[in-house]
Amino acid sequence: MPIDVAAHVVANHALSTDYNVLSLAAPGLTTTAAPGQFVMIKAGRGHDPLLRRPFSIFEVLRDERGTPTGISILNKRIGVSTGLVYDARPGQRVDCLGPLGRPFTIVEPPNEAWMVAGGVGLAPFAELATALRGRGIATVLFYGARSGAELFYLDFFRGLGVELVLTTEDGSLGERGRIVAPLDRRLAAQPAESALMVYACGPEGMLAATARTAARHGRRCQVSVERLMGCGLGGCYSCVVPMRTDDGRSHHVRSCIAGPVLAGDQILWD
Amino acid sequence: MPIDVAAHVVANHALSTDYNVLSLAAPGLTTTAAPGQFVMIKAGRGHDPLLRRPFSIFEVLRDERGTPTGISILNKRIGVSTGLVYDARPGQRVDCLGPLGRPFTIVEPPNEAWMVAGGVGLAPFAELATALRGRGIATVLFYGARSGAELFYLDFFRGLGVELVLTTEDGSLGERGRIVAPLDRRLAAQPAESALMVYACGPEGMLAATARTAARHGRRCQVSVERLMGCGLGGCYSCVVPMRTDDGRSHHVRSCIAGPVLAGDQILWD
Amino acid sequence: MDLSVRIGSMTLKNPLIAASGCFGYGVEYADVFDISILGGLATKGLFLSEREGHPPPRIVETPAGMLNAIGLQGIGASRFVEEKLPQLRALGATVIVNVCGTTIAEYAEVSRIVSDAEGVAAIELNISCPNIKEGGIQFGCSLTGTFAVVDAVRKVTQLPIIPKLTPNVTDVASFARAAEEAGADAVSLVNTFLAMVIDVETRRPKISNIVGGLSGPAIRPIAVRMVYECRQMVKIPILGMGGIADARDALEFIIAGAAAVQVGTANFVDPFVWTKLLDGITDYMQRHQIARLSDLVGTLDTRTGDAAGISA
Amino acid sequence: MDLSVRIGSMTLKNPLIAASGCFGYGVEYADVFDISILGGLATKGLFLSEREGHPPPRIVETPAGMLNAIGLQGIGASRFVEEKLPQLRALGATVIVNVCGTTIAEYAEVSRIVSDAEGVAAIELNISCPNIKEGGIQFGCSLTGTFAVVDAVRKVTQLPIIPKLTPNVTDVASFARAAEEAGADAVSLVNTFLAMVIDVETRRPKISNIVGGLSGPAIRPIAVRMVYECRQMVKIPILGMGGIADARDALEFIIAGAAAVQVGTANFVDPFVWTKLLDGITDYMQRHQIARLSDLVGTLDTRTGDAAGISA
Ligand SMILES: Cc1cc2nc3c(=O)[nH]c(=O)nc-3n(C[C@H](O)[C@H](O)[C@H](O)COP(=O)(O)OP(=O)(O)OC[C@H]3O[C@@H](n4cnc5c(N)ncnc54)[C@H](O)[C@@H]3O)c2cc1C
Ligand SMILES: Cc1cc2nc3c(=O)[nH]c(=O)nc-3n(C[C@H](O)[C@H](O)[C@H](O)COP(=O)(O)OP(=O)(O)OC[C@H]3O[C@@H](n4cnc5c(N)ncnc54)[C@H](O)[C@@H]3O)c2cc1C
Ligand SMILES: Cc1cc2nc3c(=O)[nH]c(=O)nc-3n(C[C@H](O)[C@H](O)[C@H](O)COP(=O)(O)O)c2cc1C
Ligand SMILES: Cc1cc2nc3c(=O)[nH]c(=O)nc-3n(C[C@H](O)[C@H](O)[C@H](O)COP(=O)(O)O)c2cc1C
Ligand code: FES
Ligand code: FES
Repeated sequence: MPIDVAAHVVANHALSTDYNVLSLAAPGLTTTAAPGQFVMIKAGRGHDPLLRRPFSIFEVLRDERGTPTGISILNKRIGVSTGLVYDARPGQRVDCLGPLGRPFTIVEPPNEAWMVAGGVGLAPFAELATALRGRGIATVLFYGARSGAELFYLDFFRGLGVELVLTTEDGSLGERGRIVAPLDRRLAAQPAESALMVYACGPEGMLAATARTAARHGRRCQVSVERLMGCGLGGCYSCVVPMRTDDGRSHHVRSCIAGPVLAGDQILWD
Repeated sequence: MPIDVAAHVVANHALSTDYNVLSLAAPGLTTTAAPGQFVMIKAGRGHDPLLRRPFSIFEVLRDERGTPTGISILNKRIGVSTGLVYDARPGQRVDCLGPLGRPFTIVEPPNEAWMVAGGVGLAPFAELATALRGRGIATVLFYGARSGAELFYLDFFRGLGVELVLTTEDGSLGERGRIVAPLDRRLAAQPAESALMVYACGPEGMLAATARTAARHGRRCQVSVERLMGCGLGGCYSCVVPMRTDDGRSHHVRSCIAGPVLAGDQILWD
Repeated sequence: MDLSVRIGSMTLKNPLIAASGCFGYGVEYADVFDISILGGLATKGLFLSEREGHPPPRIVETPAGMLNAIGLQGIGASRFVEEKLPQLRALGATVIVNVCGTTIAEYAEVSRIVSDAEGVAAIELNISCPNIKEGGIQFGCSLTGTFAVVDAVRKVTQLPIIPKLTPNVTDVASFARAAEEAGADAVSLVNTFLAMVIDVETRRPKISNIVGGLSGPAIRPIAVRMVYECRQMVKIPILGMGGIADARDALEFIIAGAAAVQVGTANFVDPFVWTKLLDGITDYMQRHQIARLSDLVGTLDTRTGDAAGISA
Repeated sequence: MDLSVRIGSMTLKNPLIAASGCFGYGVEYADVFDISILGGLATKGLFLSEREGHPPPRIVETPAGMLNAIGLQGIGASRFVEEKLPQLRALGATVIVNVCGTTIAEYAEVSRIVSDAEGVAAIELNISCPNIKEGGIQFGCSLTGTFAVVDAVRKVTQLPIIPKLTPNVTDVASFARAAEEAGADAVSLVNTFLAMVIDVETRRPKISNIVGGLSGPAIRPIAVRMVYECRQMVKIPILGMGGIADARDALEFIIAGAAAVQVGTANFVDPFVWTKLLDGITDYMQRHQIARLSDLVGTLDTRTGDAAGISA
């Protein structure tokens, strides 16, 4: 049961010239939010920009008593609305519709959980890691970015006891190259009898590679896909992902209500 | 030679639930500004609202050395853009094009100057009064509003040595009724040989009444008209006012470049 | 206060209809708000068989609007009747089925199937989808084609028939007239404006179908003008739409001549827009002492002169 | 880098033209910026005699657009030639005269007068003004009328003739074709979309003329589509316009098939937009290693498939 909250900006922390974390006071919104769910945000007034934009719930904010007071989003500026989110001032109003979509399915011990993040794809993993570690699950974060300056919140994950495997395209931090390489090696080294779930979020290409790699090693993989979304509620059919049906046909699935978290091995990656 | 300045809000003083004074840092803009001129302002980003809106230059802001640093505008919230101006936050960017239009023609002693303002029509008179008093001209401000709570900057004008004649529609301050009534009486009482210029700014109806009254008493009257303006530079022909030509025909004059200050007795008031 | 709207044998409790393709099959919104508060809802366009629609990207945002080329992905008439209609009935929705066809025979067949089913209030004939070659636009852009489709469907159903007109024509009112002469109970307008957006960096269209349909506030002033033109031309009710985002917008269409209004794109921006629209219209009627909404329809005052002074 | 554009005998130093009715007579902007940096400027529409135009209000803002019904207020052809043209020559402007008429004879006569004058580079035939009954729209909405006007003007002038097309038709490309067959050197499109805005409190139109022409970013996606359609239909150059506000928008039109672009409403919002457009286009050509702007015209890549993945 999503609600629409006229949230107010409580803080805006710039992480880089492209990335920021926007904290929003949105009481009520987060009472049912689960890791992997998203919100539809309207940062500007007027009709330009017109549509809301989807953002993963990065952190659930809580007061000293632990009651949820709002959310934060990890934003990467790539255009109009992410630009507005980057420039948002404390006190400013940001309409926030959610929580929306199918969350990650959280495994139980003795499963291990491997999270694979590319760039801003880190967003859903802060809450997921918290949930996983809360269940005492051994958790690894494979996290790749363009450079070390764009690898964020590392101490947060370390603090949770999450093992970090980092890659950067320029080699400035961790291994040089793409994140799928160390994932592949580690999957190969993993004993077959161990139980394991792969979670992935990031650019389309990285998701495809991760899903294929996991499948090749016979591992289950949940991917959170990114599609242009007009409504976030199943109304417009803009967000479809081609998926394999049980009878082997291809079917356009609405990623806003069937996803954003989908089974990696059922997506027909082009 | 108008310029376009990406001005920043330095202060926003709310005067009432409808009125505010917005101070803008706009170096360069005001070097040539004269009383009665206006600026075209774009308060929002994006294409909605699309067009700029015209605002009189209320005050020329100066640093301690007296060099102009920007302007303030007296804003009355009646719609989208005046709403944005009312809600503007310090630091926010407001595009500011100007100075534009024909200013008031300032009389010389022994002329007296009578300024007639209705509501937000007060805006151009702060700078005009300063200029007039600087020349030692006896100046009266006839100022009408809905109620006493909407009569602003009275001390400012008193401080300049401007005589105030006030009216309110609810009688809460000054004489009850419209401002043209006391103007009419005072014009009737004024010795015929005295030299006098009437300046008026406010709602269309008040301007028409003032112009007619001044004419009936044989007094010159400069009115600052308010028209919907698309460009403020003579490009769109949206802002026209029907005026009498020398050969007695009616002609649509562009009030943004021929005005906003026009000769009251040449306008064809409908 | 009476907000009801009569369209042929169908009565809507209020003039607010969720526009086709912008509200899924309706059931998607059941856990967002109580959809029985709507005057009605138009389903996603339905052909005889299932369709997968166009590959993504299917939408792109434009200034105060959006472009879409979904390609009428849908489950087809029979599955709709079996899977969705019962739920919609249970939810208390007034269902208007948006009927598509690639041939006149298909329009008639789909119409027959939904007419036989229980719980369908009216048929909206989509002869105006700009996004697929066989989207009926060939009927929607020809007067004889429009007449022929309505005439054929008229023979197979007792339900109110509401052809949905395309704005991509020189004289939309003549199409409304053709529909009326063929026995339509009302007309819906406007569908989307054929448009395109180019990614200048890649020099490719922004949506896979190259061209798409423009909707949203951007088109509202054109749509209002078209409703006004049709109002002069036909007697049957007009379901007006195109960019309605708030009560003022809806009232514009009603004053221009729309008996009811549909809202599409605005439902994407704010799925809770419906109560705001309802409250705004009710408040307006109170302020202006209008007892029956029907008394407001087409009451635009076009006497010139007074319109002049802006201070008015 | 070569930004020049050839249109018949006229060469523009760059593709940026101030759109008719949005730049006064050009002289108004002389003390705002150096108007000789423009590729060209189209004057306010000119009839044989002076016109006072419609009473105010003449414009109203709409979402990402504006509605106007100025009513072609203007000083007439002869006064323009005497009073404005000499100044424009002195300012180094490339002048395109926007010619209006209530009869074919008037189009021809106005064209003759401006052709005889010194300093006119081309004639833009306004057969598409939606705002006045006698605004030539009766010619612009009929293929034979379009042909007849161009044909008549062709006989009285050596100047490039550029009919300006209305978007308020089903198939704009067929009008471009008719103009080409009649001997036009280029076509301009689009003029404004017939539209209306209602003040719901007074139930009156927001502008005195009841209906007006919609312009601005709101219409851009429709205009781009129309330019693209015309590009497939005619060989003569297309002057594209409709909602251009920045370099990206202008490039969209050029990639869709426009040899040059006109900018109207955006000049109201920002009279200094011209240098921004010029810089943006130059920067784009550098980044994409395009030496001649003409190499970019109509280079839209419509191969489908790849367009799919949004991450692309
Ligand atoms: C479920 C979900 C969760 C998301 N979570 C986050 C998040 O936590 N943080 C975050 O920063 N972003 C997130 N995104 C992506 C974010 O929604 C887009 O970056 C945003 O919509 C872009 O809007 P804009 O107005 O800034 O860009 P626009 O100005 O609309 O577009 C700029 C350019 O980017 C392209 N573009 C637009 N949207 C996308 C997209 N989704 N993927 C790829 N290219 C696109 C456009 O085609 C255009 O070329 C998420 C997306 C989804 C679907
Ligand atoms: C030369 C000049 C100087 C001005 N100086 C000031 C000033 O110093 N302070 C100030 O507060 N205002 C001033 N105005 C008026 C101001 O420009 C308008 O109030 C403003 O444009 C309204 O914009 P909006 O977006 O808030 O209203 P919109 O949302 O555009 O319109 C709201 C409603 O108000 C009506 N409206 C819009 N503009 C006007 C207008 N000019 N007159 C009457 N009704 C209108 C519209 O038709 C609509 O019904 C001035 C106008 C001019 C021409
Ligand atoms: C994503 C999307 C899908 C649409 N699908 C359909 C459809 O299947 N059938 C139809 O008749 N109209 C369809 N339309 C058109 C809308 O019903 C409506 O006519 C148009 O969007 C204008 O209204 P609006 O501006 O309120 O959205 C669709 C519009 C959008 C935006
Ligand atoms: C206020 C105004 C006046 C116009 N006057 C004319 C005119 O006299 N002749 C003409 O051919 N087009 C006229 N137009 C149309 C523009 O030249 C242009 O075709 C249209 O506005 C679309 O471009 P834009 O969106 O960049 O404004 C006018 C447009 C506006 C907004
Ligand atoms: S975003 Fe609208 S259906 Fe998924
Ligand atoms: S506002 Fe454009 S001509 Fe005056």
